[in-house]
Amino acid sequence: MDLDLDLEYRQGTLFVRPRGELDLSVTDRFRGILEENLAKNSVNHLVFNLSRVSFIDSSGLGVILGRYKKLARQGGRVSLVGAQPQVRRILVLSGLLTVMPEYRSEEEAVARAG
Amino acid sequence: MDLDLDLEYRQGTLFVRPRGELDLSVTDRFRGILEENLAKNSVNHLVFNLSRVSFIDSSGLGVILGRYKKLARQGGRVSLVGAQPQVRRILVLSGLLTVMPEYRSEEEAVARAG
Amino acid sequence: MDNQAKLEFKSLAANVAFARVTVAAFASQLEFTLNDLEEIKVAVSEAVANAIIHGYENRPDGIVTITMTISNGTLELKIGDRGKGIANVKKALEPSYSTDPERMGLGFVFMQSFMDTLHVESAPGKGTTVTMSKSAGSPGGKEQIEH
Amino acid sequence: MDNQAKLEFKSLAANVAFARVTVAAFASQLEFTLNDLEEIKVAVSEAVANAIIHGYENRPDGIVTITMTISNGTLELKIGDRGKGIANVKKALEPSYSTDPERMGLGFVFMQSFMDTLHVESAPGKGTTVTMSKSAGSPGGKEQIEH
Ligand SMILES: Nc1ncnc2c1ncn2[C@@H]1O[C@H](COP(=O)(O)OP(=O)(O)O)[C@@H](O)[C@H]1O
Ligand SMILES: Nc1ncnc2c1ncn2[C@@H]1O[C@H](COP(=O)(O)OP(=O)(O)O)[C@@H](O)[C@H]1O
Repeated sequence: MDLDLDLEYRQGTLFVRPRGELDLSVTDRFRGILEENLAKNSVNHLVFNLSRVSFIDSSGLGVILGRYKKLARQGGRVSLVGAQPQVRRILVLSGLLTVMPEYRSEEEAVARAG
Repeated sequence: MDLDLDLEYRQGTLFVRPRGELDLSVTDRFRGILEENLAKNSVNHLVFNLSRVSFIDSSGLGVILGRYKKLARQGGRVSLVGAQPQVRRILVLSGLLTVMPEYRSEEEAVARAG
Repeated sequence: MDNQAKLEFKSLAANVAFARVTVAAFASQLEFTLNDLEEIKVAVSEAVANAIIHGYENRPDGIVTITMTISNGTLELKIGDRGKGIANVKKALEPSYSTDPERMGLGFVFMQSFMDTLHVESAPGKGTTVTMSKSAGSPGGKEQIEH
Repeated sequence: MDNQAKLEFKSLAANVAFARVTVAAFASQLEFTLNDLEEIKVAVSEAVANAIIHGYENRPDGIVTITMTISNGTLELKIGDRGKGIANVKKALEPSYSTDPERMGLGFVFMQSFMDTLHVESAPGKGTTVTMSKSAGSPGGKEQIEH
Protein backbone atom coordinates (compact mmCIF):
# COMPACT_ATOMS: atom_id res chain seq x y z
CA MET A 1 0.00 0.00 0.00
CA ASP A 2 1.09 3.53 -0.63
CA LEU A 3 1.25 6.05 2.13
CA ASP A 4 -0.52 9.30 1.40
CA LEU A 5 1.17 11.88 3.59
CA ASP A 6 1.30 15.66 3.66
CA LEU A 7 4.08 17.35 5.68
CA GLU A 8 4.63 20.99 6.60
CA TYR A 9 7.39 22.55 8.68
CA ARG A 10 6.78 25.98 10.24
CA GLN A 11 8.82 27.61 12.99
CA GLY A 12 9.83 24.55 14.95
CA THR A 13 6.55 22.71 14.35
CA LEU A 14 6.24 19.76 11.98
CA PHE A 15 2.66 19.14 10.83
CA VAL A 16 2.03 15.57 9.70
CA ARG A 17 -1.20 14.88 7.80
CA PRO A 18 -1.54 11.23 6.84
CA ARG A 19 -4.48 10.07 4.79
CA GLY A 20 -6.20 6.69 4.60
CA GLU A 21 -5.39 3.62 6.66
CA LEU A 22 -2.45 3.43 9.07
CA ASP A 23 -1.67 -0.26 9.40
CA LEU A 24 1.32 -2.59 8.96
CA SER A 25 1.47 -1.93 5.22
CA VAL A 26 2.57 1.68 5.75
CA THR A 27 4.46 1.64 9.08
CA ASP A 28 7.96 1.33 7.63
CA ARG A 29 7.49 4.20 5.20
CA PHE A 30 5.60 6.30 7.76
CA ARG A 31 8.41 5.87 10.30
CA GLY A 32 11.09 6.44 7.67
CA ILE A 33 9.61 9.70 6.38
CA LEU A 34 9.14 11.03 9.91
CA GLU A 35 12.69 10.15 10.94
CA GLU A 36 14.05 11.84 7.85
CA ASN A 37 12.10 15.03 8.52
CA LEU A 38 12.92 15.07 12.21
CA ALA A 39 16.59 14.74 11.25
CA LYS A 40 16.65 17.59 8.76
CA ASN A 41 14.53 20.13 10.67
CA SER A 42 14.82 21.37 14.19
CA VAL A 43 11.48 20.20 15.55
CA ASN A 44 10.21 20.93 19.04
CA HIS A 45 6.54 20.25 18.30
CA LEU A 46 5.15 17.42 16.18
CA VAL A 47 1.46 17.71 15.28
CA PHE A 48 -0.32 14.64 13.90
CA ASN A 49 -3.48 15.74 12.10
CA LEU A 50 -5.51 12.51 11.98
CA SER A 51 -8.67 13.97 10.44
CA ARG A 52 -8.19 12.03 7.21
CA VAL A 53 -7.19 8.75 8.82
CA SER A 54 -10.04 6.25 8.43
CA PHE A 55 -8.37 3.32 10.17
CA ILE A 56 -5.56 2.80 12.65
CA ASP A 57 -4.34 -0.26 14.52
CA SER A 58 -1.49 -0.89 16.95
CA SER A 59 1.06 -0.91 14.09
CA GLY A 60 0.06 2.64 13.15
CA LEU A 61 -0.08 3.80 16.78
CA GLY A 62 3.38 2.37 17.35
CA VAL A 63 4.88 4.85 14.87
CA ILE A 64 3.26 7.77 16.67
CA LEU A 65 4.32 6.51 20.11
CA GLY A 66 7.87 5.88 18.89
CA ARG A 67 8.19 9.49 17.68
CA TYR A 68 6.69 10.72 20.96
CA LYS A 69 9.32 8.85 22.99
CA LYS A 70 12.09 10.31 20.88
CA LEU A 71 10.86 13.90 21.07
CA ALA A 72 10.03 13.66 24.76
CA ARG A 73 13.65 12.70 25.46
CA GLN A 74 14.77 15.90 23.68
CA GLY A 75 12.22 18.07 25.48
CA GLY A 76 9.87 18.30 22.47
CA ARG A 77 6.15 17.69 22.38
CA VAL A 78 3.67 15.74 20.28
CA SER A 79 0.02 16.74 19.75
CA LEU A 80 -2.89 14.90 18.14
CA VAL A 81 -5.55 16.70 16.13
CA GLY A 82 -8.93 15.84 14.61
CA ALA A 83 -9.21 12.07 15.12
CA GLN A 84 -12.47 10.59 13.81
CA PRO A 85 -14.58 8.64 16.34
CA GLN A 86 -13.40 5.13 15.39
CA VAL A 87 -9.76 6.25 15.40
CA ARG A 88 -10.24 8.17 18.63
CA ARG A 89 -11.52 5.04 20.42
CA ILE A 90 -8.26 3.30 19.56
CA LEU A 91 -6.27 6.28 20.84
CA VAL A 92 -8.21 6.16 24.11
CA LEU A 93 -7.93 2.41 24.55
CA SER A 94 -4.19 2.45 23.83
CA GLY A 95 -3.56 5.05 26.52
CA LEU A 96 -1.93 7.37 23.98
CA LEU A 97 -4.24 10.22 25.01
CA THR A 98 -2.93 10.01 28.56
CA VAL A 99 0.55 11.01 27.37
CA MET A 100 -0.23 13.28 24.42
CA PRO A 101 -2.62 16.25 24.33
CA GLU A 102 -5.44 16.29 21.82
CA TYR A 103 -6.76 19.42 20.08
CA ARG A 104 -9.62 20.21 17.76
CA SER A 105 -7.48 22.01 15.19
CA GLU A 106 -3.87 22.57 14.19
CA GLU A 107 -4.28 26.24 15.17
CA GLU A 108 -5.36 25.27 18.67
CA ALA A 109 -2.44 22.84 18.96
CA VAL A 110 0.01 25.60 18.03
CA ALA A 111 -1.64 28.28 20.18
CA ARG A 112 -1.67 26.10 23.26
CA ALA A 113 1.88 24.81 22.81
CA GLY A 114 3.54 25.96 26.02
CA MET B 1 -29.70 -10.63 2.28
CA ASP B 2 -32.73 -8.51 2.85
CA LEU B 3 -34.42 -6.68 0.06
CA ASP B 4 -35.13 -3.03 0.76
CA LEU B 5 -38.05 -2.12 -1.47
CA ASP B 6 -40.54 0.71 -1.57
CA LEU B 7 -43.76 0.25 -3.61
CA GLU B 8 -46.47 2.72 -4.56
CA TYR B 9 -49.56 2.17 -6.67
CA ARG B 10 -51.25 5.19 -8.27
CA GLN B 11 -53.84 5.14 -11.03
CA GLY B 12 -52.68 2.11 -12.97
CA THR B 13 -49.00 2.78 -12.34
CA LEU B 14 -46.89 0.70 -9.94
CA PHE B 15 -43.75 2.49 -8.78
CA VAL B 16 -41.01 0.15 -7.61
CA ARG B 17 -38.10 1.67 -5.70
CA PRO B 18 -35.51 -0.94 -4.71
CA ARG B 19 -32.52 0.05 -2.65
CA GLY B 20 -29.08 -1.50 -2.42
CA GLU B 21 -27.74 -4.39 -4.45
CA LEU B 22 -29.88 -6.41 -6.86
CA ASP B 23 -28.16 -9.77 -7.15
CA LEU B 24 -29.00 -13.46 -6.67
CA SER B 25 -29.56 -13.01 -2.93
CA VAL B 26 -32.69 -10.92 -3.52
CA THR B 27 -34.11 -12.16 -6.84
CA ASP B 28 -36.63 -14.61 -5.38
CA ARG B 29 -38.08 -12.07 -2.98
CA PHE B 30 -37.94 -9.29 -5.56
CA ARG B 31 -39.81 -11.41 -8.11
CA GLY B 32 -42.30 -12.64 -5.48
CA ILE B 33 -43.21 -9.17 -4.23
CA LEU B 34 -43.65 -7.86 -7.77
CA GLU B 35 -45.83 -10.80 -8.80
CA GLU B 36 -47.97 -10.33 -5.71
CA ASN B 37 -48.47 -6.63 -6.41
CA LEU B 38 -49.11 -7.14 -10.11
CA ALA B 39 -51.76 -9.70 -9.16
CA LYS B 40 -53.61 -7.52 -6.70
CA ASN B 41 -53.56 -4.25 -8.62
CA SER B 42 -54.55 -3.49 -12.19
CA VAL B 43 -51.19 -2.30 -13.50
CA ASN B 44 -50.66 -0.96 -17.01
CA HIS B 45 -47.41 0.85 -16.25
CA LEU B 46 -44.56 -0.46 -14.11
CA VAL B 47 -41.88 2.11 -13.20
CA PHE B 48 -38.57 0.87 -11.80
CA ASN B 49 -36.84 3.72 -10.00
CA LEU B 50 -33.22 2.53 -9.87
CA SER B 51 -31.72 5.66 -8.35
CA ARG B 52 -30.88 3.88 -5.10
CA VAL B 53 -29.56 0.70 -6.67
CA SER B 54 -25.79 0.58 -6.25
CA PHE B 55 -25.21 -2.77 -7.97
CA ILE B 56 -27.05 -4.97 -10.44
CA ASP B 57 -26.06 -8.13 -12.27
CA SER B 58 -27.87 -10.44 -14.69
CA SER B 59 -29.84 -12.05 -11.82
CA GLY B 60 -31.33 -8.66 -10.94
CA LEU B 61 -31.91 -7.70 -14.56
CA GLY B 62 -33.69 -11.00 -15.11
CA VAL B 63 -36.41 -10.01 -12.66
CA ILE B 64 -36.99 -6.73 -14.50
CA LEU B 65 -36.99 -8.40 -17.91
CA GLY B 66 -39.37 -11.14 -16.69
CA ARG B 67 -41.90 -8.53 -15.53
CA TYR B 68 -41.48 -6.66 -18.81
CA LYS B 69 -42.33 -9.78 -20.83
CA LYS B 70 -45.41 -10.39 -18.74
CA LEU B 71 -46.73 -6.83 -18.96
CA ALA B 72 -45.91 -6.51 -22.66
CA ARG B 73 -48.11 -9.55 -23.34
CA GLN B 74 -50.99 -7.76 -21.60
CA GLY B 75 -50.39 -4.50 -23.42
CA GLY B 76 -48.74 -2.82 -20.39
CA ARG B 77 -45.45 -0.94 -20.32
CA VAL B 78 -42.32 -0.86 -18.19
CA SER B 79 -40.12 2.23 -17.67
CA LEU B 80 -36.73 2.68 -16.06
CA VAL B 81 -35.82 5.75 -14.05
CA GLY B 82 -32.68 7.23 -12.54
CA ALA B 83 -30.07 4.48 -13.01
CA GLN B 84 -26.64 5.41 -11.69
CA PRO B 85 -23.75 5.22 -14.19
CA GLN B 86 -22.45 1.77 -13.19
CA VAL B 87 -25.97 0.32 -13.22
CA ARG B 88 -26.78 2.09 -16.47
CA ARG B 89 -23.81 0.45 -18.21
CA ILE B 90 -25.23 -2.95 -17.34
CA LEU B 91 -28.65 -1.92 -18.66
CA VAL B 92 -27.04 -0.81 -21.93
CA LEU B 93 -24.90 -3.89 -22.32
CA SER B 94 -27.84 -6.22 -21.60
CA GLY B 95 -29.93 -4.64 -24.34
CA LEU B 96 -32.68 -3.83 -21.82
CA LEU B 97 -32.67 -0.17 -22.88
CA THR B 98 -33.53 -1.18 -26.43
CA VAL B 99 -36.87 -2.60 -25.25
CA MET B 100 -37.71 -0.31 -22.31
CA PRO B 101 -37.75 3.49 -22.26
CA GLU B 102 -35.61 5.32 -19.75
CA TYR B 103 -36.56 8.58 -18.03
CA ARG B 104 -34.86 11.01 -15.71
CA SER B 105 -37.66 11.07 -13.17
CA GLU B 106 -40.83 9.25 -12.19
CA GLU B 107 -42.83 12.34 -13.21
CA GLU B 108 -41.36 12.24 -16.68
CA ALA B 109 -42.07 8.51 -16.95
CA VAL B 110 -45.72 9.10 -16.05
CA ALA B 111 -46.12 12.20 -18.23
CA ARG B 112 -44.68 10.48 -21.29
CA ALA B 113 -46.63 7.25 -20.79
CA GLY B 114 -48.62 7.06 -24.03
CA MET C 1 4.31 -7.07 -5.66
CA ASP C 2 2.89 -10.43 -6.79
CA ASN C 3 0.25 -11.78 -4.51
CA GLN C 4 -2.11 -14.69 -4.15
CA ALA C 5 -5.15 -15.53 -2.07
CA LYS C 6 -7.73 -18.25 -2.02
CA LEU C 7 -11.32 -18.00 -0.83
CA GLU C 8 -13.68 -20.89 -0.19
CA PHE C 9 -17.33 -20.52 0.82
CA LYS C 10 -20.67 -22.29 0.90
CA SER C 11 -23.01 -22.13 -2.07
CA LEU C 12 -25.36 -19.61 -0.48
CA ALA C 13 -26.83 -16.69 -2.39
CA ALA C 14 -25.74 -14.35 0.43
CA ASN C 15 -22.14 -15.17 -0.48
CA VAL C 16 -22.37 -13.64 -3.96
CA ALA C 17 -21.97 -10.15 -2.44
CA PHE C 18 -19.28 -11.42 -0.05
CA ALA C 19 -17.31 -12.89 -2.96
CA ARG C 20 -17.39 -9.75 -5.10
CA VAL C 21 -16.40 -7.46 -2.21
CA THR C 22 -13.50 -9.79 -1.34
CA VAL C 23 -12.23 -9.95 -4.91
CA ALA C 24 -12.56 -6.16 -5.30
CA ALA C 25 -10.56 -5.65 -2.07
CA PHE C 26 -7.83 -7.92 -3.41
CA ALA C 27 -7.93 -6.30 -6.87
CA SER C 28 -7.56 -2.84 -5.35
CA GLN C 29 -3.90 -3.71 -4.71
CA LEU C 30 -3.46 -3.04 -8.44
CA GLU C 31 -4.10 0.38 -10.01
CA PHE C 32 -7.58 -0.42 -11.24
CA THR C 33 -10.01 2.44 -11.76
CA LEU C 34 -13.28 2.45 -9.80
CA ASN C 35 -14.97 1.54 -13.04
CA ASP C 36 -12.64 -1.45 -13.50
CA LEU C 37 -13.48 -2.59 -9.97
CA GLU C 38 -17.23 -2.33 -10.70
CA GLU C 39 -16.70 -4.46 -13.80
CA ILE C 40 -14.73 -7.05 -11.86
CA LYS C 41 -17.54 -7.18 -9.29
CA VAL C 42 -20.13 -7.92 -11.96
CA ALA C 43 -17.97 -10.64 -13.52
CA VAL C 44 -17.45 -12.28 -10.11
CA SER C 45 -21.17 -12.08 -9.28
CA GLU C 46 -22.04 -13.81 -12.53
CA ALA C 47 -19.54 -16.64 -12.10
CA VAL C 48 -20.44 -17.23 -8.44
CA ALA C 49 -24.19 -17.06 -9.12
CA ASN C 50 -23.70 -19.64 -11.89
CA ALA C 51 -21.82 -21.97 -9.54
CA ILE C 52 -24.66 -21.74 -7.02
CA ILE C 53 -27.69 -21.94 -9.33
CA HIS C 54 -26.42 -24.10 -12.17
CA GLY C 55 -23.46 -25.95 -10.64
CA TYR C 56 -25.04 -26.85 -7.30
CA GLU C 57 -28.68 -26.34 -8.39
CA ASN C 58 -29.28 -24.15 -5.33
CA ARG C 59 -28.13 -26.75 -2.78
CA PRO C 60 -26.53 -24.77 0.08
CA ASP C 61 -23.85 -27.35 0.94
CA GLY C 62 -21.62 -26.98 -2.12
CA ILE C 63 -18.24 -25.29 -1.92
CA VAL C 64 -17.29 -22.48 -4.29
CA THR C 65 -13.58 -21.69 -4.61
CA ILE C 66 -11.96 -18.49 -5.83
CA THR C 67 -8.23 -18.32 -6.45
CA MET C 68 -7.03 -14.75 -6.96
CA THR C 69 -3.57 -14.03 -8.34
CA ILE C 70 -1.83 -10.76 -9.01
CA SER C 71 1.13 -11.08 -11.31
CA ASN C 72 2.74 -8.47 -13.59
CA GLY C 73 -0.08 -6.00 -13.13
CA THR C 74 -2.72 -8.54 -14.08
CA LEU C 75 -5.47 -9.99 -11.91
CA GLU C 76 -6.32 -13.61 -12.61
CA LEU C 77 -9.40 -15.23 -11.09
CA LYS C 78 -10.28 -18.92 -11.06
CA ILE C 79 -13.83 -19.51 -9.86
CA GLY C 80 -14.65 -23.16 -9.43
CA ASP C 81 -17.39 -25.50 -8.29
CA ARG C 82 -17.58 -29.27 -8.00
CA GLY C 83 -21.17 -29.33 -9.21
CA LYS C 84 -23.11 -30.54 -12.21
CA GLY C 85 -20.79 -29.35 -14.95
CA ILE C 86 -21.63 -28.15 -18.45
CA ALA C 87 -22.17 -30.66 -21.25
CA ASN C 88 -21.73 -28.18 -24.11
CA VAL C 89 -19.51 -25.25 -23.15
CA LYS C 90 -19.62 -23.72 -26.63
CA LYS C 91 -23.40 -23.55 -26.51
CA ALA C 92 -23.37 -22.22 -22.90
CA LEU C 93 -21.17 -19.31 -23.98
CA GLU C 94 -23.66 -18.14 -26.62
CA PRO C 95 -25.40 -14.87 -25.72
CA SER C 96 -28.98 -15.38 -24.49
CA TYR C 97 -28.48 -19.13 -24.06
CA SER C 98 -29.75 -20.33 -20.71
CA THR C 99 -31.02 -23.66 -19.43
CA ASP C 100 -33.22 -21.73 -16.98
CA PRO C 101 -36.28 -19.95 -18.47
CA GLU C 102 -36.22 -17.35 -15.67
CA ARG C 103 -32.65 -16.30 -16.53
CA MET C 104 -31.27 -14.13 -19.29
CA GLY C 105 -28.29 -16.09 -20.55
CA LEU C 106 -26.10 -13.01 -20.09
CA GLY C 107 -23.74 -14.23 -17.38
CA PHE C 108 -20.94 -15.29 -19.71
CA VAL C 109 -21.57 -12.23 -21.89
CA PHE C 110 -20.92 -9.96 -18.91
CA MET C 111 -17.82 -11.93 -17.82
CA GLN C 112 -16.49 -11.66 -21.35
CA SER C 113 -17.30 -7.96 -21.71
CA PHE C 114 -15.87 -6.90 -18.39
CA MET C 115 -12.69 -8.97 -18.23
CA ASP C 116 -9.85 -9.16 -20.75
CA THR C 117 -9.89 -12.95 -21.05
CA LEU C 118 -12.35 -15.72 -20.22
CA HIS C 119 -11.77 -19.43 -20.30
CA VAL C 120 -14.27 -22.10 -19.22
CA GLU C 121 -13.35 -25.64 -18.30
CA SER C 122 -16.08 -28.08 -17.37
CA ALA C 123 -16.79 -31.76 -17.08
CA PRO C 124 -20.35 -33.06 -16.58
CA GLY C 125 -20.71 -34.48 -13.09
CA LYS C 126 -17.34 -33.08 -12.00
CA GLY C 127 -17.74 -29.33 -12.00
CA THR C 128 -16.81 -26.11 -13.70
CA THR C 129 -13.90 -23.69 -13.46
CA VAL C 130 -14.06 -20.25 -15.00
CA THR C 131 -10.71 -18.50 -15.45
CA MET C 132 -10.79 -14.76 -16.12
CA SER C 133 -8.12 -12.10 -16.18
CA LYS C 134 -7.91 -8.34 -16.38
CA SER C 135 -4.90 -6.06 -16.57
CA ALA C 136 -4.81 -2.85 -14.60
CA GLY C 137 -4.58 -0.08 -17.14
CA SER C 138 -5.96 -2.10 -20.00
CA PRO C 139 -8.71 -0.54 -22.13
CA GLY C 140 -12.19 -2.04 -21.43
CA GLY C 141 -12.18 -5.82 -21.69
CA LYS C 142 -12.68 -7.64 -24.94
CA GLU C 143 -13.67 -10.71 -26.84
CA GLN C 144 -11.09 -13.44 -26.35
CA ILE C 145 -13.26 -16.44 -25.51
CA GLU C 146 -11.70 -19.87 -25.50
CA HIS C 147 -12.95 -23.16 -24.24
CA MET D 1 -28.57 -18.71 8.03
CA ASP D 2 -25.36 -20.36 9.20
CA ASN D 3 -22.44 -19.76 6.94
CA GLN D 4 -18.76 -20.54 6.60
CA ALA D 5 -15.87 -19.29 4.53
CA LYS D 6 -12.14 -19.77 4.49
CA LEU D 7 -9.51 -17.32 3.29
CA GLU D 8 -5.84 -18.10 2.66
CA PHE D 9 -3.27 -15.51 1.63
CA LYS D 10 0.44 -14.78 1.52
CA SER D 11 2.14 -13.16 4.50
CA LEU D 12 2.41 -9.74 2.86
CA ALA D 13 1.69 -6.51 4.74
CA ALA D 14 -0.65 -5.42 1.91
CA ASN D 15 -2.92 -8.33 2.85
CA VAL D 16 -3.71 -6.95 6.31
CA ALA D 17 -6.22 -4.52 4.76
CA PHE D 18 -7.49 -7.21 2.39
CA ALA D 19 -8.11 -9.56 5.32
CA ARG D 20 -10.02 -7.07 7.42
CA VAL D 21 -12.24 -5.95 4.52
CA THR D 22 -13.01 -9.58 3.69
CA VAL D 23 -13.91 -10.48 7.26
CA ALA D 24 -16.04 -7.33 7.61
CA ALA D 25 -17.91 -8.21 4.40
CA PHE D 26 -18.60 -11.69 5.76
CA ALA D 27 -19.55 -10.34 9.21
CA SER D 28 -22.03 -7.91 7.65
CA GLN D 29 -24.32 -10.90 7.04
CA LEU D 30 -25.08 -10.59 10.76
CA GLU D 31 -26.76 -7.53 12.28
CA PHE D 32 -23.55 -5.95 13.53
CA THR D 33 -23.47 -2.19 13.99
CA LEU D 34 -20.95 -0.14 12.01
CA ASN D 35 -19.06 0.25 15.26
CA ASP D 36 -18.96 -3.54 15.76
CA LEU D 37 -17.60 -3.93 12.23
CA GLU D 38 -14.87 -1.35 12.95
CA GLU D 39 -13.92 -3.30 16.07
CA ILE D 40 -13.81 -6.58 14.17
CA LYS D 41 -11.56 -4.93 11.59
CA VAL D 42 -9.08 -3.84 14.26
CA ALA D 43 -9.03 -7.30 15.85
CA VAL D 44 -8.40 -8.93 12.46
CA SER D 45 -5.63 -6.44 11.62
CA GLU D 46 -3.88 -7.20 14.89
CA ALA D 47 -4.03 -10.98 14.48
CA VAL D 48 -2.96 -10.91 10.83
CA ALA D 49 -0.16 -8.39 11.49
CA ASN D 50 1.09 -10.68 14.28
CA ALA D 51 1.09 -13.70 11.96
CA ILE D 52 3.15 -11.75 9.41
CA ILE D 53 5.62 -9.97 11.71
CA HIS D 54 6.02 -12.41 14.56
CA GLY D 55 4.89 -15.74 13.10
CA TYR D 56 6.69 -15.48 9.76
CA GLU D 57 9.18 -12.78 10.84
CA ASN D 58 8.26 -10.73 7.74
CA ARG D 59 9.03 -13.52 5.25
CA PRO D 60 6.55 -13.01 2.38
CA ASP D 61 6.11 -16.70 1.54
CA GLY D 62 4.14 -17.79 4.59
CA ILE D 63 0.43 -18.61 4.40
CA VAL D 64 -2.07 -17.00 6.75
CA THR D 65 -5.44 -18.72 7.07
CA ILE D 66 -8.72 -17.25 8.29
CA THR D 67 -11.72 -19.47 8.92
CA MET D 68 -14.93 -17.47 9.38
CA THR D 69 -18.06 -19.07 10.77
CA ILE D 70 -21.49 -17.63 11.41
CA SER D 71 -23.59 -19.72 13.74
CA ASN D 72 -26.49 -18.68 16.00
CA GLY D 73 -25.85 -14.99 15.50
CA THR D 74 -22.19 -15.29 16.47
CA LEU D 75 -19.14 -14.70 14.30
CA GLU D 76 -16.20 -16.97 15.02
CA LEU D 77 -12.78 -16.29 13.51
CA LYS D 78 -9.77 -18.59 13.51
CA ILE D 79 -6.64 -16.82 12.30
CA GLY D 80 -3.70 -19.15 11.89
CA ASP D 81 -0.10 -19.25 10.77
CA ARG D 82 2.43 -22.05 10.51
CA GLY D 83 5.25 -19.82 11.70
CA LYS D 84 7.50 -19.48 14.69
CA GLY D 85 4.96 -19.98 17.44
CA ILE D 86 4.85 -18.49 20.93
CA ALA D 87 6.86 -20.07 23.76
CA ASN D 88 4.92 -18.38 26.58
CA VAL D 89 1.35 -17.53 25.60
CA LYS D 90 0.47 -16.24 29.06
CA LYS D 91 3.31 -13.72 28.92
CA ALA D 92 2.44 -12.76 25.31
CA LEU D 93 -1.11 -11.88 26.36
CA GLU D 94 0.07 -9.36 28.97
CA PRO D 95 -0.63 -5.73 28.04
CA SER D 96 2.48 -3.90 26.79
CA TYR D 97 4.44 -7.13 26.40
CA SER D 98 6.21 -7.28 23.05
CA THR D 99 9.29 -9.08 21.78
CA ASP D 100 9.78 -6.22 19.30
CA PRO D 101 11.04 -2.91 20.76
CA GLU D 102 9.36 -0.95 17.93
CA ARG D 103 5.93 -2.36 18.80
CA MET D 104 3.47 -1.52 21.57
CA GLY D 105 2.38 -4.92 22.85
CA LEU D 106 -1.25 -3.93 22.39
CA GLY D 107 -2.30 -6.41 19.70
CA PHE D 108 -3.80 -8.97 22.06
CA VAL D 109 -5.26 -6.17 24.22
CA PHE D 110 -7.18 -4.85 21.22
CA MET D 111 -8.35 -8.33 20.16
CA GLN D 112 -9.57 -8.95 23.68
CA SER D 113 -11.28 -5.56 24.01
CA PHE D 114 -13.05 -5.67 20.67
CA MET D 115 -14.20 -9.29 20.57
CA ASP D 116 -16.30 -11.22 23.10
CA THR D 117 -13.88 -14.13 23.46
CA LEU D 118 -10.21 -14.71 22.62
CA HIS D 119 -8.32 -17.97 22.74
CA VAL D 120 -4.69 -18.46 21.68
CA GLU D 121 -3.16 -21.80 20.80
CA SER D 122 0.48 -21.95 19.88
CA ALA D 123 3.37 -24.38 19.63
CA PRO D 124 6.95 -23.15 19.13
CA GLY D 125 8.13 -24.06 15.63
CA LYS D 126 4.64 -25.11 14.55
CA GLY D 127 2.60 -21.95 14.51
CA THR D 128 -0.17 -20.03 16.18
CA THR D 129 -3.96 -19.98 15.92
CA VAL D 130 -6.01 -17.19 17.44
CA THR D 131 -9.72 -17.95 17.88
CA MET D 132 -12.02 -15.01 18.52
CA SER D 133 -15.77 -14.63 18.56
CA LYS D 134 -18.30 -11.83 18.73
CA SER D 135 -22.08 -11.96 18.92
CA ALA D 136 -24.18 -9.56 16.92
CA GLY D 137 -26.12 -7.50 19.42
CA SER D 138 -23.74 -8.16 22.31
CA PRO D 139 -22.62 -5.19 24.39
CA GLY D 140 -18.99 -4.16 23.69
CA GLY D 141 -16.56 -7.05 23.98
CA LYS D 142 -15.03 -8.16 27.26
CA GLU D 143 -12.37 -9.88 29.17
CA GLN D 144 -12.61 -13.62 28.77
CA ILE D 145 -9.06 -14.60 27.94
CA GLU D 146 -8.07 -18.23 27.98
CA HIS D 147 -4.99 -19.96 26.71
N1 LIG E 1 -20.99 -23.28 -12.98
C1 LIG E 1 -21.88 -23.82 -13.84
N2 LIG E 1 -22.28 -25.12 -13.68
C2 LIG E 1 -23.16 -25.69 -14.51
N3 LIG E 1 -23.70 -25.04 -15.59
C3 LIG E 1 -23.33 -23.76 -15.81
C4 LIG E 1 -22.41 -23.10 -14.96
N4 LIG E 1 -22.24 -21.85 -15.44
C5 LIG E 1 -23.02 -21.75 -16.53
N5 LIG E 1 -23.68 -22.89 -16.77
C6 LIG E 1 -24.60 -23.16 -17.91
O1 LIG E 1 -24.38 -22.19 -18.92
C7 LIG E 1 -25.59 -21.50 -19.22
C8 LIG E 1 -25.30 -20.06 -19.59
O2 LIG E 1 -24.75 -19.36 -18.50
P1 LIG E 1 -24.92 -17.79 -18.40
O3 LIG E 1 -24.44 -17.16 -19.67
O4 LIG E 1 -24.27 -17.34 -17.16
O5 LIG E 1 -26.48 -17.53 -18.33
P2 LIG E 1 -27.56 -17.79 -17.16
O6 LIG E 1 -26.87 -17.91 -15.84
O7 LIG E 1 -28.44 -16.59 -17.24
O8 LIG E 1 -28.29 -19.03 -17.52
C9 LIG E 1 -26.45 -21.65 -17.97
O9 LIG E 1 -27.83 -21.52 -18.25
C10 LIG E 1 -26.06 -23.05 -17.51
O10 LIG E 1 -26.78 -24.05 -18.21
N1 LIG F 1 1.25 -15.19 15.44
C1 LIG F 1 2.29 -15.06 16.30
N2 LIG F 1 3.41 -15.81 16.13
C2 LIG F 1 4.46 -15.69 16.98
N3 LIG F 1 4.46 -14.83 18.04
C3 LIG F 1 3.39 -14.07 18.24
C4 LIG F 1 2.25 -14.14 17.40
N4 LIG F 1 1.32 -13.26 17.88
C5 LIG F 1 1.86 -12.68 18.95
N5 LIG F 1 3.11 -13.16 19.21
C6 LIG F 1 4.00 -12.77 20.34
O1 LIG F 1 3.20 -12.14 21.32
C7 LIG F 1 3.71 -10.83 21.61
C8 LIG F 1 2.60 -9.90 22.00
O2 LIG F 1 1.73 -9.71 20.89
P1 LIG F 1 0.86 -8.39 20.77
O3 LIG F 1 0.08 -8.20 22.03
O4 LIG F 1 0.06 -8.47 19.52
O5 LIG F 1 1.90 -7.20 20.68
P2 LIG F 1 2.91 -6.72 19.52
O6 LIG F 1 2.45 -7.26 18.21
O7 LIG F 1 2.84 -5.24 19.59
O8 LIG F 1 4.27 -7.24 19.89
C9 LIG F 1 4.47 -10.44 20.36
O9 LIG F 1 5.46 -9.46 20.62
C10 LIG F 1 5.07 -11.78 19.92
O10 LIG F 1 6.24 -12.09 20.63
